[in-house]
Amino acid sequence: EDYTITVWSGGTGDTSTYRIDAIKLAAEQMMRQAEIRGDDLSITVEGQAWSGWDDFKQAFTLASEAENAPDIGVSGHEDIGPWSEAGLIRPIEDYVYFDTWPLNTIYPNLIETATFNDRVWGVPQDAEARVMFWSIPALEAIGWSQDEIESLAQRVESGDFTLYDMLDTVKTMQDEGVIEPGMGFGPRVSNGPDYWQFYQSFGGEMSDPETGKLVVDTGALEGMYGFFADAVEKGVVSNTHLGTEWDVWHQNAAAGNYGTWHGGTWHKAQWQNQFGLADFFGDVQYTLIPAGTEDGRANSITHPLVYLLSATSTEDESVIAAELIAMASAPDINALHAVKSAHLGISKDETRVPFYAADEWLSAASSRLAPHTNAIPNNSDFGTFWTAMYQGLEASWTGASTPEEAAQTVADTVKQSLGDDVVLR
Amino acid sequence: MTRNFALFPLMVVITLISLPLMVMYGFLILDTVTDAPPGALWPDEFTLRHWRFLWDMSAAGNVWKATLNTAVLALSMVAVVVPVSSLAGYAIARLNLPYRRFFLGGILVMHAFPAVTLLIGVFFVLKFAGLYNTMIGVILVKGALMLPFGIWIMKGFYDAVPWEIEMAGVQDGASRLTVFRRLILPQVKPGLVALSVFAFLDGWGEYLLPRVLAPGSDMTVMSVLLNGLIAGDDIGYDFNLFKAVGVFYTLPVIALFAIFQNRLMTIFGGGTKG
Amino acid sequence: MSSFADPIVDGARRARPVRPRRAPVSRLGLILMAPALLLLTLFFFLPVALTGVFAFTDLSTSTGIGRGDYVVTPTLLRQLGDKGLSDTDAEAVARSSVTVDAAGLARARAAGVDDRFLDEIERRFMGRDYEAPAGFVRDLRGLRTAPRRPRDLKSAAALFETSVLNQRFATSQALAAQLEAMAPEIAPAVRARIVEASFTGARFTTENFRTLATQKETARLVGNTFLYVGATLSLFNVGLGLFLAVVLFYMPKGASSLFSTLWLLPRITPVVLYAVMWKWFTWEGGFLPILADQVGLPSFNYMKGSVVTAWATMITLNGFIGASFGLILFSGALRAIPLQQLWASEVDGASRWQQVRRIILPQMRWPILFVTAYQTLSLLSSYEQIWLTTNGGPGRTTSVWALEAFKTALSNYTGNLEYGMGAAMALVLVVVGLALSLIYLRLFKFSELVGRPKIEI
Amino acid sequence: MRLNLENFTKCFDGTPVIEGLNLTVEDGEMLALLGPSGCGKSTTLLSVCGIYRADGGRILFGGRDVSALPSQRRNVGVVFQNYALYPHLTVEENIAFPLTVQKPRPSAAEIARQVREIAELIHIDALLGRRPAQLSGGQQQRVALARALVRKPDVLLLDEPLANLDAKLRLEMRSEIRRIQLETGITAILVTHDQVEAMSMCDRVAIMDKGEILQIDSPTQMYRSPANRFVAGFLGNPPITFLEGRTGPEGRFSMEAGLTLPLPSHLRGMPSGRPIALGLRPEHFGHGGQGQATGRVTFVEPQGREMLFDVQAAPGVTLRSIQPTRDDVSIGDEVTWKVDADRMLAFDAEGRRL
Amino acid sequence: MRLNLENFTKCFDGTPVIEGLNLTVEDGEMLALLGPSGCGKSTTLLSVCGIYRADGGRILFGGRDVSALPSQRRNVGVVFQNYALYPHLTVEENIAFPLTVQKPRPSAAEIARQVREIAELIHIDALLGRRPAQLSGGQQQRVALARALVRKPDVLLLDEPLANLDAKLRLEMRSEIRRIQLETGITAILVTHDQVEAMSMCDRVAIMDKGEILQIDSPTQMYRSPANRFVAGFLGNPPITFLEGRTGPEGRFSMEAGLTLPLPSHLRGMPSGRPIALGLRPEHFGHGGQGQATGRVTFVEPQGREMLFDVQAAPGVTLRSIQPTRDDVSIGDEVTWKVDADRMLAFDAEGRRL
Ligand SMILES: Nc1ncnc2c1ncn2[C@@H]1O[C@H](COP(=O)(O)OP(=O)(O)OP(=O)(O)O)[C@@H](O)[C@H]1O
Ligand SMILES: Nc1ncnc2c1ncn2[C@@H]1O[C@H](COP(=O)(O)OP(=O)(O)OP(=O)(O)O)[C@@H](O)[C@H]1O
Ligand SMILES: [Mg+2]
Ligand SMILES: [Mg+2]
Repeated sequence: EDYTITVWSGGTGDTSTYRIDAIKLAAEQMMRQAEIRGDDLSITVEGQAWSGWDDFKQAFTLASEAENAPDIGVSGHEDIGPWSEAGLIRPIEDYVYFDTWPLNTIYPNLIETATFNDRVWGVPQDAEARVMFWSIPALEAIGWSQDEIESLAQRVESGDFTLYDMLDTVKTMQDEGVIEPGMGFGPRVSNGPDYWQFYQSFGGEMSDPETGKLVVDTGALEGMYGFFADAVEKGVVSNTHLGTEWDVWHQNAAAGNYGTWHGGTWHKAQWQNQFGLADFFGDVQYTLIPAGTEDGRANSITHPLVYLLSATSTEDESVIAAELIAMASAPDINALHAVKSAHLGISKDETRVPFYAADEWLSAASSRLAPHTNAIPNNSDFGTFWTAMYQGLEASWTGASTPEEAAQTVADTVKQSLGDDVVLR
Repeated sequence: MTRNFALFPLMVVITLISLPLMVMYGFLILDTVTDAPPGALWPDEFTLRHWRFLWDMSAAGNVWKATLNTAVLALSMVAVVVPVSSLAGYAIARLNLPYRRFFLGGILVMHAFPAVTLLIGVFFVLKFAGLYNTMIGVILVKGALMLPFGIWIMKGFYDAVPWEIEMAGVQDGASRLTVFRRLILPQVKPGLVALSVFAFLDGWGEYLLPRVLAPGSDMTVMSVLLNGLIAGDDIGYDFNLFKAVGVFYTLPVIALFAIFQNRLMTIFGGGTKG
Repeated sequence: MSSFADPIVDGARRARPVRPRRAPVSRLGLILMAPALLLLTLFFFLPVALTGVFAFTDLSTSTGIGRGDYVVTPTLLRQLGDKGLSDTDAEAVARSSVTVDAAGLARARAAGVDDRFLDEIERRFMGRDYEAPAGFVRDLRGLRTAPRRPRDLKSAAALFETSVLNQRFATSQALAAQLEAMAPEIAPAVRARIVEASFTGARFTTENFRTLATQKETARLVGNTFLYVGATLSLFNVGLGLFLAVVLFYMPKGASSLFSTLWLLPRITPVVLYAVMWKWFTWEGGFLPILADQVGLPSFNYMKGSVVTAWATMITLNGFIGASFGLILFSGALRAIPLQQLWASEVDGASRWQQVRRIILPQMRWPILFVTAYQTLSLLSSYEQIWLTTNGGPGRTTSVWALEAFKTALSNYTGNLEYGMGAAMALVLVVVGLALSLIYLRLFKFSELVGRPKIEI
Repeated sequence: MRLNLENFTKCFDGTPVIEGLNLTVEDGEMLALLGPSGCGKSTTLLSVCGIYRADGGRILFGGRDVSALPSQRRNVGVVFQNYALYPHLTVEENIAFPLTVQKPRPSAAEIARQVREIAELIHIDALLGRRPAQLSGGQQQRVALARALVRKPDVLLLDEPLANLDAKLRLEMRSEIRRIQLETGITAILVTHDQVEAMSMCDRVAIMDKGEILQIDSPTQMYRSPANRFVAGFLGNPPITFLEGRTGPEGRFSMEAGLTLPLPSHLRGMPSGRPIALGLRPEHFGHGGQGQATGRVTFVEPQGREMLFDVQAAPGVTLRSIQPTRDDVSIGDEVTWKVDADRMLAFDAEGRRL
Repeated sequence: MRLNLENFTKCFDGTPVIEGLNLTVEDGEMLALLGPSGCGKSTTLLSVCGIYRADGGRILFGGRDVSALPSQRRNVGVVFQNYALYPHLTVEENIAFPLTVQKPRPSAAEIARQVREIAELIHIDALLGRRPAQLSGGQQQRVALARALVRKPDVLLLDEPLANLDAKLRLEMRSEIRRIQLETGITAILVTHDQVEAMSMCDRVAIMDKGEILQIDSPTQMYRSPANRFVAGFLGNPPITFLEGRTGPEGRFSMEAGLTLPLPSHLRGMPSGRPIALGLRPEHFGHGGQGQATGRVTFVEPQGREMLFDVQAAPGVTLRSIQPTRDDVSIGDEVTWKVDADRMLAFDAEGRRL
C-alpha cells in the first residue's frame, strides 16, 4: 500500500523543523516495522511549514473547507474549539489508545489542553513556558547583589515582586544610563498568548472552570491595559512598540539591550543559534510573569501545539496519520524537537531521555516554570475574546483610548457577539 | 518645447524628487553584489555570495521551481486574458448586444473596482469548483479579475479602428466574423501585444491570490517565496539575499517593460481615457 | 435575425411619426461575449452576490462555510442549561448506553466487522449493558480476535452504543429521530429546541451591521481610510503626478522618458519586492535611519516606529505607485493641448509659471477629476501594500477599512476567521464603490462613450 | 441597374433624419448628391448599401426590393471618404478581398486575373505589391475604387471620394472617376458637398437639404434655373448676392436702402408692393444688360485671371462683380456698372423661384 | 516697423530647412509668404516670433537685432492656423491675456479699456462673455486677431489664418483682415499656400520653394510676369499648361507631337532649334489672339458660371481652355480655337523666364 501523508505546521521556523520531521521519522519506523511484519507499506510524508500563524491558520481552515486539507495539522491547541465545531478535524481518540505507550506517558494536563467537549482531539506536540527575562548585567549595574538576583525568581513566584516593581527597576536602569531610554522593558512585539499572562497577573480568569464559560474580567483587563499604559508613561517602552519587527526585538533581546523582556522558553534557542547570545545563564535571569496586584498571581502560560487529524482525509489515511502521530510522540523522537527548539517535553519519560536531561535550560525550565503554567481555554469562542483583548491592548498602548475605555469596549464587544456564553466580571 | 524657458532648475527639482526612487532602485542592484558593514550607507566589499540561492536551495528555497510556477501563472494569464478580452472587447465595441450599455457600464465599474475584497466569495466558488489550492483556480480568478481591464483596453483599441474599414469589409461581402478575423484583429495587434505584456506583468507580480488561494508548497510562486524570506516571527532577515532574489525575480519584468514601454504607455492612456 | 423579416411594404401608407426599428441582436456578439461572461459571472458577479449573502450571516471558522451539522455537545447542554433546559432533560440527552444485543450484532455484521470478532463478542458479552463506552472498549480490547487497529475496534464498539452526544448528524430529522428513540421522555418542544440549537452552521443575522454601526472602531477606521485615501490622492496621485507631468513636459525627450520610466517602475515592480525596498529604506539599519543617524536626526524604524512617520511612509509608498498613474494620464492630457496654444502664450509674453498656472492647469481639470475619481476607488479597496508594509501598525493606527476587512475575514493571528463580518465590511466597500462608480459614470458622460454600433444589419 | 428609393425614411434615436425621400438613379447614370454638411447625404448612401437599416420605405435595385437584405448580399461597391483600405494588406490583397470572401471562392488564378484586369483599368497595376501606407492619397483613392469595382457591383457609391485630396489631385481624379464610370457603365451615386465636383462629374445633380431633395437636374440647368433660393445660393462661386426688396411700379424692384433695379422681364407685370428677393450673380454685374447700379468700390480682390469687386450701391447693400483682371479700378473709386436684369433670379418670400 | 531677415538659416536635426534667406518687409506693409506645403513658411514665421531660434543670420525689427531675445520680449502678435485660443478663458480673458502678463501689469480698468477698444475695431464686442467653443470659426478667427493686436505688436504674423474656414467665410475674412491691417498700419506677414488668398490680401507676395524665396512682387505683376517656371505654374487656377518644344523657323514654336504655335512677339527673333517651354493659361486659349490650335474636346467640366474644356491638340498634348458657360460644345467635338500667343510665357531649359 502507498500512502502520502501531508503535514502542515504553523509557527514553524528554522529551529522547529522536527514538528514535521518527527512524522517523517515515525513513517520510516513504521515502514521498517511493516517490512519486518511482512506487510507491503510505503509512506511518503510531505511537510509544509509556515513561519507565521495567520497564514497557516488561514490555509488550514480554507483547505479544510475546500476538502483539500493536509492529513495532519500542527497548530495551537486553542484551535480545537472552533475547528472541531466546524467539523474540520476528527477526534484522534477514535484512532489511538491513550492508555498505551507512548501516549499514556504524556502529562495529563497536556492531554487536557487537547480535550474539548469531553473528547481528545489531538496529541500534544510540545509544551513550553512563557517567561519574564531579566538582564543580569543591568541588574548588577544598578546595584543588585548576586543574592537579590538569584532570589528574584522566588520573590516573583510568591507575589512579592510585582509588575510595578519591575517597572520601577527598569526605570532605574534607564535613569542610571544602564539601558537606553525606552528600552527598559521589551514586551512581545505582536499578538500572542503571552498577553493573557498579564491578564492573569491582574487576577483575570480566561474561563470559568465550573461552567467552561469565557470570563471577561473588566478589572483585570483594566489593570493590564493600565500597566502597559503606565509603562509607556514611564518611558520604559514606546507607545509604538507593538508591530516592531521580530528581528529587531530578537537582536535587542540577545544583545542585552532590554532591561527586562518576556518571551518563551524556546526563544533561548534562537538567541543562541541565530543572534549570537553566548552566555545565556550568565547574562539572563528568568522568572514567571510577576503578579500585577495582590489579586493577581505570578504565572506563565503554556501553549502546546497539537497534532490534529483533518476531517477531510480518507479513513485509511487518518488511521495511518494517527499511528504516525502516536509514534512521533515517543520520548526520544519528541526530545529531538524539544532540545532543538528549546520547547519543553511532553512527558515525564521524555525528561529522562539523556539527550533531553543533559540540556540545562530545559531541565531548569521544566522544574522551575512548568509547574506553574496553565493554558488558554479550548473554547470555540475564545478567538473572539482574544481578538477583542488584543485590539483593546493596542488601543490603550498607543493611547487611542484610556485603559478604562478599552476594557469596557472589550467587554461590550464580547458581550455583543457571545451573549449569554460569556460571564462579565 | 521652445527654448524660451530655462531647463536647469527643472532638472534639479525633478532629480531631487526622484532621489528616493533612485536610491532604492540603485541600491537594489548594488546590494545584491556587495556587502556593507552595519550602519554604513556605502558597501565596502564586492561579493557574489548573495546569489548563492541560484544553486543552493537551502538559501532561499527552491527558486527555480518558484520561477517556473510564476512563469506558468504569468503565461496563463496571457492565455486567458488576451483571447477572452479581445473577443468580448470586439463584441462590446462593435456588435449589437442586448443591454450593451449595461455591459459597458458594468465593465467600467468593475474595471475601476479592484475585487480583492471579494476574496471570501471567490473562495467559496473555488471550493465548489474544487479548484482551491490549485494553480488553475488562481489563474481563473486572476484572469477573471483582470478581464474588465482587458476588455476595456481592447475596446479602446477597437474603437480606434475606423468604422469605415468594417463597413468596407461588410460591403465587400464578408461576414462579421470574417471581418473581425481578417480585417479588424490585424489592426489591433499593438493592443494585443500591450495587453499580453500587461497580463504577463500582472501575473508575474501577483502575490495575494496565490498566497490565499493556493498555499500549497507545490504552487509557491516567486512573490510568495520572496515574502517568505522576510516575514515570520523568527527568521533572521538578510536584505542582501532578499534583494538578490528580488532582482532575479524582477529582472524579466523590467526587461519586458523596457522593451515594450511605449506600448504600455498607450495602454495606460487608452485604457483609462474613459 | 427574424425580427426584421417583416419588411414595411409600403412606407407611404404608414402613419407618422415613424417608429425606428430596433437593430437586431448580433448572435456573434453573444458568442464572443460568452467566455468573458462565464468567467466574470463565476469569479466576479457570483462572489459579489455571495459577499452580499455572507454579510448577513455569522459565518466564521467555527460555523464552517456553507454547511452545518447537528451536534449535541456537553458545551451545548451546558449552554442550554443556562437557558432553562432542565437537568433531567439534559441528563437524558447526555445518556449513553452500550448494550450487546442481537440488534447491535446485526448492525455490526452489516457494517462489515470481522465475523470471528463478533462471534467472540456474542459469546462473551451477549446481553451485557455498559454505563460508558470506555468500559466496553476496554473489554473488547481484551478479546483475542480484537482488531489490531484502535480505529477498527472503536468503530466496531460504536455500533453497540446508543448516544447522541458528540455525534454529528447531517439533518435535523436524523438527530430528532435519534433523540426520540433514546430519550422519549423529553417533550417534543424541548427536543425541537435542542435540535435547533445544535446546528453548527451559519445562521442569518444582521448583527454584523449592527456591530459595525455601533462599535467605536468603525469611526476610527473610517477616519483612517479617509486620511489615507485623501492624503495619498491629493499629495501624490494628483499632486505629484501633475507636478511630474508638467515638469517632464518641459524637459527634452531623452530626460523626460528616462524619468517617466523611473516613475513607472514602482507600478511594475512586484508588490512584494516594492514593499521590501521600502522596508530597506525606512527600517532600522536601513538607508534613511542610517542617513539620519549620520546627520544627527532621530533615527528609528520610520515605517513602524512612530505614528506620524508610519503614516508618512505608508502614504508615500502608496503614493509613489499612484503618481505614475497620474503622470501617464496627465502627460497624455498635456500632449493634447495644442502646442500652438503654448506658443501663443509665450508670444503673448507669459512666463513659464504663468503658462503653467493660467494656460495648462485650467485645462487639466477634467483629467484631474478623472484621476481623482478613478483612484479613489482603487485606493479605497486596495490593501496589499499596506498589509505588506506597516500592516496597519504601529498598533492599528494605520489600518484602513479594506485591510481590516481582509484581516477580519481571512487573515489573523488567532485564526478566528469571521467570514460573515468580513463580508459585511467588504459589502460596505462594494456599495460605496458602486455608488461612487455610478456618480462617476454620470460625471464622465458615460452615454457618449457608448456610441451605438454603426453597422445595423 | 436602376436604383429606386421609395418613401425612404431613416431615424436616429427616434428622430427622423430623412423622411419619405424619393429618388431614382437611372441605369448607367452617375448622380451627384450635393448638399451642406449634415443634410443626410452619407446617411442615404449608407442606407443604400445596407449599413444602416431603412426605418421606412423601400430600396429597389433594378426593381427588386433589397431593404431587408444585409449588406453582404446587396452587391454594392462603396468608396469611402477616407478610402478605408485595409492597412495590413497589400494593394493586391485589398482589391482581392471581396473576391476571397465570395462563396464559392473563386480559384486563386481567377482572382489574380480579375484583380489584374481592374488594376489595369484603373492604372494601378504597378502598385499591386505595396501597402496602403506607401501610397499617395490619389493612389489610395484608386485602390479603393478598384476594390469597390472588382466584384462588378450593381451600384457604385462614392462618399466624398475626393475630400481628402489636394486641389490639383482632385482635378485629376474627377475626370478619372468619371472615365471609369463611363467605361464600366455602372450606376453610381456620388456624395459631395463641393458644387464644382458635383457639377463636373455627374449626369445629374440632386441637391439635398435637411433630409429632403430640393431639385434634381443637369448641372447647367441647375445653375441657370435653380428651383429655389437655397439652390441658387448654394451653387455659384463667388456666391450669388441676394437683394431683399419689393416690387415697385413700372416693373422695377426697389430696396429700402434706396437701390432700385429693373425686374427681370418676365416679372415686369407683377403687382407692386410684393416682397421679393433678387439674386444677382457676380458675372451678371458689370458685363452688360439693361439695368445699372452706381456705387463706391470697397474692396478689390485680384485673383490672377479675374478680379472681384465689392461695390457698395447703397448703405448696407454690397453688390459683387467678377471681371477679367483690369487695372483701372481701385478701392474708393465710384463706378456705374450694368446689371443684366434679365438674368437675375427672383424668389418669393418663401424662397420659391418666380 | 520695418522687418529684416538677413541671411537667416534654420536647421532641424542638423539639416538646414532654410539657408541664407533674405527678406525685408517694409513698415506698414502686408507681405504674403506663399509656397507649397513644407517649403518652410511656418518655420520662417516661427523664427521671427522667437518660438524657433535662428541657427544663423539675423532678424531685425526696425534695425534692432532681436535674434537672441526670447519670444516674450519680441513684441510680436501671432495668429496661428488653428487660432490657439485658450479654451478655458472667455473671449474677453483671451484678449486680455497678453496684457495681464505684462510687467508692470496694467490696471484692470486699463486692460478692460484696451480690450474693448480692440474688440470694437474687430467687431466682436458683442461676444466678449463667450468661450471659444461657443464661437463660429470666423468669430474665433477674429478673437485670435484681437489677441494678437491688443498689445500693439511691432509685427503681426498670420500663419494660414484662413485655412480652417469654409469657403464663404474665407472670402469674408480676407477683406476683414486686410481692413484691420490697413487701419492699424501694422507691419504684417501672412503665410498661406492659397494663391488667391495671397494675391487678394497683400501688398506684395513672396513666393517660396524649398526654403528659398523665388520672387517678391505685387500680385498682379507676379501673375503676369512670373520670374520662372515654378512661379508660373504655381499661380493660376486652373493651372497653366506647359508645352515643351523648340523654337522653329519664322518665330514659331513646334512640339515633337506636331503642334506648332507662333512664339510671343518679343521672342520671334530667337535662333531656331532652342529647347523652350511655353506656358499657356486657359484664359488665353479660345478667347482671341494670333495663333490657333485645332483638336478634339476630350473633357468638358461645367463649373456653373464657366466651363473648362480639355482639347487634345496633338497626341499627348492637351490644351485647357476656360470660357463662359456655353452649350454648343460637347465631348468629341472638333474645335479650332485662337491662342493668344503674345500672352504666352516662355521659359528656357532651366526654367528661367525668357
Ligand atoms: N450615428 C448617428 N447617430 C445619430 N445621428 C446621426 C448619426 N449619423 C448621422 N447623424 C445625424 O444625421 C444627420 C445627417 O448626417 P449625415 O452624416 O448623413 O450628413 P452628411 O450629409 O453626410 O454630412 P457631411 O457632409 O458632414 O458628411 C446629421 O444631422 C447627423 O448629426
Ligand atoms: N520640428 C521640426 N522638426 C523637423 N523638421 C521640421 C520641423 N518642423 C518643420 N520641419 C520640416 O521643415 C520643413 C519646412 O516646414 P514648415 O512647417 O515650415 O513648412 P510650411 O511651409 O509651413 O508647410 P505647410 O504649408 O505644410 O504648413 C518641412 O520639410 C518640414 O518637414
Ligand atoms: Mg457625410
Ligand atoms: Mg505651415
